[in-house]
Order: sequence, then structure tokens, then C-alpha cells
Amino acid sequence: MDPNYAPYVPVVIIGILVVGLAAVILLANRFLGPRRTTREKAIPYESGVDPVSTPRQRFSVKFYMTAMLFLIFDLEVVFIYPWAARYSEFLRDNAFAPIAFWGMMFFVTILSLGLLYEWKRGAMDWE
Amino acid sequence: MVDDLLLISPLLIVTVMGLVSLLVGVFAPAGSFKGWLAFLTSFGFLAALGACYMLWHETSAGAAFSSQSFHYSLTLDHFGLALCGVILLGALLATLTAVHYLPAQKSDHAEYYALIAFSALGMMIMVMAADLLTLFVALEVMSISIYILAGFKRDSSFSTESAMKYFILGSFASAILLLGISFTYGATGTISMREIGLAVAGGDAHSELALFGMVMLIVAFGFKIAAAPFHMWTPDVYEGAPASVTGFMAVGVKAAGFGALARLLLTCFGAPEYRDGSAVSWETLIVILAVISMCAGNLMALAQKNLKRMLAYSAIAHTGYLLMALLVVPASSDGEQALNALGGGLVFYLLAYTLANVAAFGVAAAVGARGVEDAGEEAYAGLAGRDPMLAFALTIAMLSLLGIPLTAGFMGKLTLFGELLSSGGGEYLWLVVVAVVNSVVSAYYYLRVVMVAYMQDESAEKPIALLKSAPLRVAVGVAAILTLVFGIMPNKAINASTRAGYSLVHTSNPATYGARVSAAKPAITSTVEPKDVAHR
Amino acid sequence: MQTGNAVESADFFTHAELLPWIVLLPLLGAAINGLFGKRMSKGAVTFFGVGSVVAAFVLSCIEVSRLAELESGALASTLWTWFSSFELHIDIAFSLDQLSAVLLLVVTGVGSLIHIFSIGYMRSDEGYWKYFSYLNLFMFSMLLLILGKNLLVLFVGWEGVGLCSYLLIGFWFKDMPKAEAGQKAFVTNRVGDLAFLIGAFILLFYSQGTLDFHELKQTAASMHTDQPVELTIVCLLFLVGACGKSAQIPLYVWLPDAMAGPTPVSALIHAATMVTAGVYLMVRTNFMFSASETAMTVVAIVGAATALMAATIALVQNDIKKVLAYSTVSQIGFMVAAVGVGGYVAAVFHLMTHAFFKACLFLGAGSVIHALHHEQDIRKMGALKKKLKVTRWSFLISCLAIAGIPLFSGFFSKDEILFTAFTTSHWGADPKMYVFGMLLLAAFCTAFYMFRLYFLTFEGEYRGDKHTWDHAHEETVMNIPLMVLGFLAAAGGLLGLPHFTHAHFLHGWLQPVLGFVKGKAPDGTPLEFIQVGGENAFTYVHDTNTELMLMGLSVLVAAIGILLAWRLYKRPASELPKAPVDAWWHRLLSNKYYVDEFYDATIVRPLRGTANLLHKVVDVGLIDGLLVKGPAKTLGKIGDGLRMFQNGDVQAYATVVVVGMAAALFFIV
Amino acid sequence: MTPLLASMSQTAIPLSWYLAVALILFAIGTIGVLTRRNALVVLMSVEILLNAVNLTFLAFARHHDNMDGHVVTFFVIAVAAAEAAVGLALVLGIFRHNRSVNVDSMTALRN
Repeated sequence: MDPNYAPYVPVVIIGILVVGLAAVILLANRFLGPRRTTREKAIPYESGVDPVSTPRQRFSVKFYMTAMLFLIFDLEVVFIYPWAARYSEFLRDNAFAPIAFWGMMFFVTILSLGLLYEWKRGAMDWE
Repeated sequence: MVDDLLLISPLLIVTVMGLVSLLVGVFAPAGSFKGWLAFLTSFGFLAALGACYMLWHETSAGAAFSSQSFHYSLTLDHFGLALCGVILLGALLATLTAVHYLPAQKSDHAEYYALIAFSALGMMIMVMAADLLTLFVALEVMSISIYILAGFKRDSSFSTESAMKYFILGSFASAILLLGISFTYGATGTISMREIGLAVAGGDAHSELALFGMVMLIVAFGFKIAAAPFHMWTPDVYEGAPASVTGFMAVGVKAAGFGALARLLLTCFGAPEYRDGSAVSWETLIVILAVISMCAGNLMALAQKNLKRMLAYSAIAHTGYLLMALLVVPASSDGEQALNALGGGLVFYLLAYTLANVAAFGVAAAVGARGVEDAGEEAYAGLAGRDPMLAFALTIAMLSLLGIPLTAGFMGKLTLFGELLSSGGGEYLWLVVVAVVNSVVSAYYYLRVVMVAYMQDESAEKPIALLKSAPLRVAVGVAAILTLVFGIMPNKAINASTRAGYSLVHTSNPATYGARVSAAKPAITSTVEPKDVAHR
Repeated sequence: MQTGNAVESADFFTHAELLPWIVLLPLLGAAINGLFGKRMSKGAVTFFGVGSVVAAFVLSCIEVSRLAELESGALASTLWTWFSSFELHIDIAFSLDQLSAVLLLVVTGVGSLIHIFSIGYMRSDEGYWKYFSYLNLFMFSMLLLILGKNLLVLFVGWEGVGLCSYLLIGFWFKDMPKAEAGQKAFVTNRVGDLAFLIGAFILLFYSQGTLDFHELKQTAASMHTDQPVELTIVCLLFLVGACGKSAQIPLYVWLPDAMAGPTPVSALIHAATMVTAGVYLMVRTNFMFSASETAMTVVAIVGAATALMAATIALVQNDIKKVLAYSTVSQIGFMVAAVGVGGYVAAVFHLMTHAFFKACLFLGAGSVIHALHHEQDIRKMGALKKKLKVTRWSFLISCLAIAGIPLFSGFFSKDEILFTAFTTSHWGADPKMYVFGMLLLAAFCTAFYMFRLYFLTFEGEYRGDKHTWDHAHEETVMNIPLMVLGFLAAAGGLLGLPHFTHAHFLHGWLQPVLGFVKGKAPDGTPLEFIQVGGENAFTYVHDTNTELMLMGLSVLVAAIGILLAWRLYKRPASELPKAPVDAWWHRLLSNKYYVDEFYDATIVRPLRGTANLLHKVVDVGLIDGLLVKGPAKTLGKIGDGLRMFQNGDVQAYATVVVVGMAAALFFIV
Repeated sequence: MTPLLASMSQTAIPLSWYLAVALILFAIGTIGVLTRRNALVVLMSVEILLNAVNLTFLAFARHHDNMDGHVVTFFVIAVAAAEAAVGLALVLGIFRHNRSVNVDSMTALRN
């Protein structure tokens, strides 16, 4: 095999595995499972909600707003996580340790103030 | 650590003031008058100005601090401090114009003042940023706040539309900026400006990638500072945004953009081969942008009758003049070129521009306060009869923008053009001539404003409903008076801004100054008096 | 070099603490009247407005007498360092030497008289305080211009007088044409200012960062050897600047329109002081002009052409102020021509006498207009000598002076210009011979149109309506300045008697400033260039016979002009000659050679067109039409691939950004 | 570790491949910004632009073997979220006024 393509071998293997596994499961279901179809059973399972509607249906804007708010606050974890992972190393440097600690506290404080603002403005009330 | 906090005290003060007004506003009863928050914020800006002043003298030896506590991501030098001062002054005056303007526009929300503070914060960090990441984040803090401010009159479709346009184009420009940062990073393997400069000067960088990065950075900043042909957003946004916001945006964004661009270009690409052409010189690019900007801005402004829109085109023209300041290379005493220094033209011109624009947009806010934003000719026709003081301030602002002697604008142009002439062996004489021609052409539309304000009658069907606001008058008056003061006795300010320009020598690329600055420790760079570099 | 100059400057100048006050007093008056005038009584306004200028005149006299006592050098006073950056160091500083002394006395003296006249003229105007505030502001700027020690302070005054003239022309601003006249004056002036500014920047570049006149004088010599072309360019640019301010071809169009302002303003700004600023600038920088033969030739031709052209236009004007306006243009043409032939002293001399008699003429016109309730058409005047006695006599004296009748002031100064033009024709390029001819012809026209004006206004019989005639009267406060100016117009020439008398006071007085100048003879040998009447007159030949002959010639010419006017216009109304309105030359003259139309067609419209075009092509056309609407019709058929252009403004803007970025990348790689 | 996997970790995909993908993404995003009428889609295109840049940052970080690129990417993601929030609010504002989120409906400000 051309060595240039060596890096892609795992990709190919994963591809084969994914397709193969899916095929095996579906086929197994087809061959092993009993089939007694009724009308209810023929439609996709949606907890009783009518599954067929127009895809252009409008969602309330509140979904988006909540999603965005979630996204923003969720993303801040991206900064906290590496900090936490390296914090034990920061502690070893006596000069830097307080900076590392209070720096993150400052960040979190601002974040909480943002949360407080959001709360008071009523962004979290659904109605 | 506490010492380090002192170093960034202007930033901290503005941050805290922004947070306080955000929270105070949200606990205040809805519908109440929020103007008093303006005074709170202004007080914060004033305090930050004081802190800047203190730090300026702290660094009087010419030292530049770059603290380890912030991982060398901020540079505190005279250049940054001077521009912070300009930005804070603009923010202070623009805030005062908003006190009664916002209620008149039915948009009196506390968030306004917090957003002004946050965007000022972003601007200040921009001019101090020492690495590209800090620069990017600061730019976004500024931009996002300004997007919201531009759309602050939610009832006005103009305001919303201008915000949306600014947002789409601005985020597109951000992407270009990021691509530029990415290429520069790819070429050099670092995001610290100083190290990029070292790598570029030392020939360790992938030169084509770095070049691509440089061009994209210039394009992105060209967008922010409204340089043609990246200026298309300016008139729409300036016209649609509330006048008090436009005033702040016109001066703050420009000051921050120019500060960051100057530092970036001189630090990262200050090496001679990037300046005088053996690779490709960014100066050529800047020259082209400058010429296109001043010509296009002036020509388009000629036919413009809306005050705010005219000022937008004039902003483009002034970008052209200001870009010339980036080309100033002062001669040093020992005959070699002090490559990484700027003269005093940039900072002083920005100061003059800030004052004139704050006054002009202040007047626009006062005459346009009829619920419907309107700065057409009939809005300020015969203003002299209704309100001589506002008309006078408007006149001073126009004369300063035009560059009539005894105004700060004239001294700014004189400094800028004079410095460009005495640097670089006269190769830019033609550029100065182009700029002078342009500034004379601009007389036509600036004086038109004065003529309409003084010599036309008020329009019959739309009498002016002037905004009665003492803080606005104070802000406009202070701006006009300072314009005259800096025009008549500018020496101190020019000296300070020259010092600021020279301070870039210490903080930008050490490679070109190997002999002089090699002893620099990372924490505090060596101290060289500007006099060593200057001619005298 | 610079330090050397500085040391020398320190020795050269004697400190004078009163000098700044001469400049500041009018500013103070302007500020007081401008800020509080609305609430002050008319008497108080008059006190501050007129008093400040009179006080400035008194101070000027004191300082000039101090200057006269100095053995050498000049007076100077430095207020503060205005500006210091790189190699450039500029002070706010004033200096008083012999040249500025002449101008100073003329400006403050005539200025005081005109201020006094204005008390009567403007009495019933509601903007009385505003008027005096502007007028004082103008005096301040003018004094700044005269006393400025360096080019930059001069430039401040230069711009200031332009601004004030803009304000004063548009003074009765309810009137839109007047506001537009102000606009026209300012815009035309800006063209001149542009040239001046560019010249100053080029000069700055080659003069090692100094704009101080005293230091420039030294650098000009070295520039002359090193950069002769650059020096010529600077001189020519200064000439264009002077053309703007002093209303010379091709920028004279604003001055006749500027007559829309109040008449005292016309007298002060558009006759006596501001319009001579260009001449002053050229005389002030004479060391540069003298060093450039080309520039001198151009200056001489421009001046002579203007003198002749304006004089011919004045022949057919019917508005009393328009005649005087074109006369002013023409007389300044004489001064400029004098500069061009090297007769700086003659230029200054004529500047001075012109200030006297033209101010007197304008004030006389003002008195007439005031008496006749703002009637300005000379066809509706006549026989006014019965009603306006003082005005008539002062007007007549001034007419005799401007026409060049012996013993009146204009005779001496105009004659000296003609003499200089004639005798120097062998120096420099040949066209200077034509200069003499054109000036002589202009002198003839001057005599004719001035006496046409005089006869139509004061002699013959009255042609206006009865009611106005009955109310026509003079005012004492307006008569005093007229008498003083009439006296000066008659006697002012004694300061410069012809050369053969060896009693030319001005020559001796101005010698320190205009005497010794580095120059170059036509054969290339460097020499000390000496003006007419200097001790070692090198270039010029003193020839009493020539002088007398020329004198006789100019008197003859003037006499013919006056006689012709007398024959034609001193008649009853019915016998007055009908203007040949259909003749081609009359149409040409009364339409002022179609210059306004020419400018409109060649400059104003194309400029406006370009702006509109850009606006239409780039904004509406390119973005809207080509990128947005155009494809809907044309490109729409080609395919959906180009639909991007239809999407709307923001995206078109973004497209431009992308295109710009691509161009930048393409350019730089 | 099997020999196969060991060889994988040693042989990196060349940097230029990453850059090519990133630039293609950037081009797609740019075309989206320039051509799509729906403001929401334009916002999405901007996100694509930012992610394209992120990809280059990561590729360069890998190439230079330092962390700077990763850090920048984190910040870009955070900033992109903030931008998206503001952008969405603005789209809502536009919708309230124009009853449409089409970019070309915003032409009240012109000339």
C-alpha cells in the first residue's frame, strides 16, 4: 500500500465499521423481530404528538433566546475547564498563584453579574 | 499584583462603572428617568482620565510597562495612554449629549450607558493590546457594544437597519481580521506582536503567509476606520444610528482603530523590508488607501445635504488624512531612520477630530430630537437665530474639520503634513499636495453647513424643535472651546502627542533597535528619551 | 544654520511689548461686542467697537515712532511657542519693520476713519453690534496678517480676513443673493489659499523647516542657487494666492459681487486693506520673487492685464459700487504690475495712496447711497453737488487723485509705477515693454470712467424721483472721515516725490526692508539686487529727462480721458449719449468678458457634475444599478450564477469589500 | 500499540490540506454572506467563516506545536456566540419593522 494513504486506513476501518454495524442491526431487526403492523405502529414514535406537520412551522422566538443564553453561559466553561486542569501547576508558582486564583474569580464574578442582570431583566421568564 | 492592577486602573474603573450602571439600571423602576446614570458614567470616565494622567507621569521616563500578571498581553506606553485619553474624552462628551436626547427619542434605557462604557473599554484595550488575541477580543467587545448602540432606538426602522447593516459587514470584517491573525500566526508561530516582529525581521517567518496576513489585517482595520474602498457601511450606519451614538462611534472607533493599526503595523511589520519595498511595503498600500479615501470621501460629501451623512463622508476623507500619519518616519539624530516611531500627527489629529465631531454630532442630536431622526438641511436652517451658542459650536466644529487656522483641526493638519514632509526625504510631497487640495475642496460642503445655519431662514413647515438639554450644551460647548484652545495654544498637546508617537519606538519591534533596546527585560523595556531619536 | 539664524534674529530684533496689544485690542472689541453686544446700548457698542480701533491706531503711532528711532533692525514680540515638532518650530510672534509700519498706519488709520463713518451709516441697522463685532474681528485678522513675524501667523490673518469678508459680505443675510456672493468670495479665495498653502508647504520643505521671514531671507539665497525651479514654483503659487486675495486675473470675479455688503465694508475690506494683502505678501517675500525672473515676468503680465481688463469693464458699469469695484481691481493690477517689474516701493506707495483715495471714494459712494435711500444706479443720480457738498468735494479730489492729475497723491504713485515699468523693460524678459503700454492704456480708461462716474453723479441734472431728492442730506459723523480722507488723497503723494527731486521719503524709509536683496543679473553673475532709488541703483537708470517725459505723457493721457468724459457726460439728462448696448464690444464689456459664464461652464459645473456623477455612478449606478437592478434586466437572462448582485445593499457593500481585498492581495503579491 | 496505529501518529496530514479545507469553507461562507437573502442564513454563513478560521488556527497550532492557536479558537467560539446572540436580536428587530428577514428589504438608508 502506498504509505501516503496509511493515515487514512483507520478512517476507512471506522467507515466500514459504522456502515457494517448499522447494516447488521437493521438486518437483525428485520429477520429476528416479529411483525404485526397496525396504523399506529406504522407511523414514527412521537409520544403521541402528531409527527407530520409542515417543516416551515414557526417556533416562538423564546426558544432561540433561551438557546442563545444557554450557549453563551455554557461556552464560558471552555475557559474554566483548562484553568481547572492546570490549576495545580499554577499553585506551584508562588508569584502567579494568587493571580491565577483571583483572575478566575474576577471572571466568574462578571459572569454572575451577567446572570443576575439577565435574571432581573426577565430573560428567564417564559411568559 | 496590586501594583499591576494600578497599571490597568483606567480599564478597571471603566469596567466597574459599566457593570454598576448596568445593574443599577436594572434595579431602577422601569420608565423612570435614566439620565442620571450618564453622570455616573461620566464620572467614571473622568476618573479614568485622571488615572491615565497619573500613569502618563508615572511613565514619564519613557518606560513602557508590560506586566507578567497579564501575560504580556497589554502594553502601557505613552501612545496607548494618550489614545486612551482621547477615547475617554470622546466617551465623556458623547455620554453627556445623550442625557436628554434618549428620552426625547423614547429610548431611555439604562443599558445605553453600560454599553458606552463597555465599548470604551474595548477601545482602550485595543490601543494597549500587545498580542493579537487581546486585540481581537478587545475589538469584538467594542464592536458588539456598538452594534447594539447603533440599533438602540428599537422603534426606529432606520436605527435597526443601520445596526443590522453594521453588524453583517462588521462580523464579516471580523472574520477577515481573524483570517489575517491566523495567517500571521501561521507564518510566525506566535500571536505576540513583539515576537511576530522579531520573527518577521529575523527572516524566520513564512514570508508569503505573513504578507497575506498583513494585507487582511489592513483590510479589516480599513473597514473599522472607514477607509475607502472598505467604507461602504459608513454613511448608512452614521445616518441611521442615534446621533449621540454616531458621535461616539465616529471618534472612538476611529481612534481605537488607528491606534491598534499603527501599533500592529509598526510592531509586527516594522522591519525595513516590510516598509521600503524589498519584499512588499505596506506603506504603498496605505498610500493608496489614503488617496482613495480622501478623494472619494470629499467628492461624495459634496452633494450631501444630510448633516449626519455628510459627516460620514467627511469621516472617510479624514481617514485618508490620518492614514498619512502612519507614513511618518522621523529622522533620528545619528542619521539612521527611527523606523518604529510615529510623529505627533496621529494622536493630535485624532484629538482635534474627536472634539470637532463630538460638537457636530452634539448639534445634530439637538436639532434632530423630534422623535424622528432628521438632520436634513431644514433641521438646522436658521439655527443661529434660534440658538446662537449651538450655531457657534457647529461653526467652530466645521471650521476645525476644514482646517481653518486657530482651530485644532488646522494645527492637526499642519503637524501631520509638516511631519510627513520632513520625514522620508520628501517622497511624499505629492501626497501632501493631494491632501491640501482635498482639504480645500472640502470647504465647499463644510461651509455650506455654516451658511445654512446662519444665512437661511428657518423652514416654514418644519420649525426646529430644539432639544433643551444643559448637559448637551456643556458637552458641545466644552468641545468647541477645547477646539479653539488647542488651535491657539497647541504646543503642550503636540509635545505630548509627539512623545506618545515616539514611545512606540520602545514598545515595538526590538530587532530594528537591537543595540539600543537589547538590554530590555521582558517586564519593563529600557528607557530612551524621545530626544535621542528626535532630530532636535 | 538654524541656530545661526536664531542668534542673528535675536540681535536684529528689539523687543516691543506694545506690539501684541495693537493686534489684541480689536479682538477684545470684537469679543465684547460679539458676546454682550446684544444687551449693550448702542453707545457702548460704539465705544468698544470704534474705541478699540482708534486705540490701536494710537499704539501703532507710538510703536512706529519707536521704530523710526532705531538705528537698525526692527521691533518684535514673541507671545508663545505655537507649535514645535520635528524640525519645525513656529512662534506666535509679531514684528514691526518699515514695511509693516506703512501698512500698519494705513490699516489702523483708514480703519479708524471707516469705523467712525460706520457709526452714521449703520445707525438704524438692527445688527449694529454684530456689524462692529465682525468689523473688529476683521481688523484683528488684518493686523495679524501685517504684523505676523512668520508665514504661518500671516496665514492665520490671511484666512481670518477671508472669513470676515465672508461674514461681512453676507451681512444682510436675509438676502439670499448676498449670502451667495459671500459664498462665492470665500470659494474663490479658497482657490488662492490652496495655492498659497501648497506653496508654503513646498517652501517649508526646502527652507529647512523655517517660515520666519527674517530667516527665510537667508535661505532664499541658497535656494536660489540650489533649487531655482522650486523657488519659481513657490513664487508662482504665492502669486496665485495673491490673485485670489487681491482679485487679479483669473480669480478677480468675486470682488465685484462682494459689493453686496454694506458700503463701509466695501471701503475697508474691498478697497483699502484686505484686497491689498496679496500685494503685501509679494512685497514681503520680495527676496524670493526678485530671485526668479520667470515669476517676476508672470507677475508683471498678470498685473498689467488685470489693470487693463478691469478698467475696460468699468467703462460700461452703471452701478456706482460696481464701477468702484472694477476700479479697485484695476488699481491693484497696477500694484501687482509694479511688483512684477521690481518696483516694490512703488507698489507700496500706490497701495498707500490707493487706500486713501479709494476709501474716500467708497465712503463718498456710501454717503450718496445713504442719502438716496440705497439707490445705486448712477443713471438715476445727477446734480448731487447741490445736496452733498462735502461728499462732492472729497469725491472730486479723489477722482483727480486716481486719474493722476499732478499734485494729487495718485499722480505720484501711479507715475512711479509707469516709470519703473518703462525703465526696467531692459531687465528681464521683453514682455515688460507691453506692461508699460497696457498700464498707460489702463490709466487712460481710469481717468475716463472715474469722471464719467463723477459727472453722472454730481453734475448735470437729477434723474431720480422727487421724494428721494428732497430727503437727501449728509451726516456730520460721516463727513469727518470724508474730509480727512479727502485731505490724505490730496496730500498723501508728498511722501514720495519724484526721483529728480531727491525727496522720496518712502524710498529711504523702506530701504532696510526692500533695499538689499540677493539676486542674479541676466548674464548670470550674482549681485546685490537694488530697487529703484537705492543708493547703488545698479539695475535702473535714473534719467531725469525720461522721468519728466513720462510724467508729461501720463498727465496728457489722464487729461484726454477727463476731457472726453466731460464732453460726453456733463449734459442735461436728455442729451446724454445712449449706451451702444448692441455693439459687440459693449456686450462683451458689460458681460464682463463672460468670465463668470466661462468659470461656470468649465469649473463649477464639471465639479458639481463629477460629484453627482460619482454619487450616481458609484452609489446609485454601480451599487444600485449595476449590482442590484441592472442584472434584473440584462444579466438576469444570462443565469442565476450572477444573482448575487441582485441581493441588496449590504451584500453589495460586502462585495466591494471582497473585491477591494482581492485587489489588495493581487496588488501586493 | 499496534504498528499500524503507531505509523498513523507519526505521519501527519500535510498542513496545506487543512488550509485548503479551511479556505474552501471560508469561500463558502463568503459566498453565503454575499448571496443569501435570508438574514439568518447570512448569520450562519458568518459562523461558517469563523469556523473556517478556527480550523486554520488549529492546523497552525498543530504545525507549530504550541497552544496559542487553541486558545484563540476558544475565544473565537465564545465571541461567535456573543455575536450570534446580538445578530439574532437584530434580525428580530428587522422582522418587527419589515415583516421580513430578507437582507434586501433593508434599503431605507441609501445614497
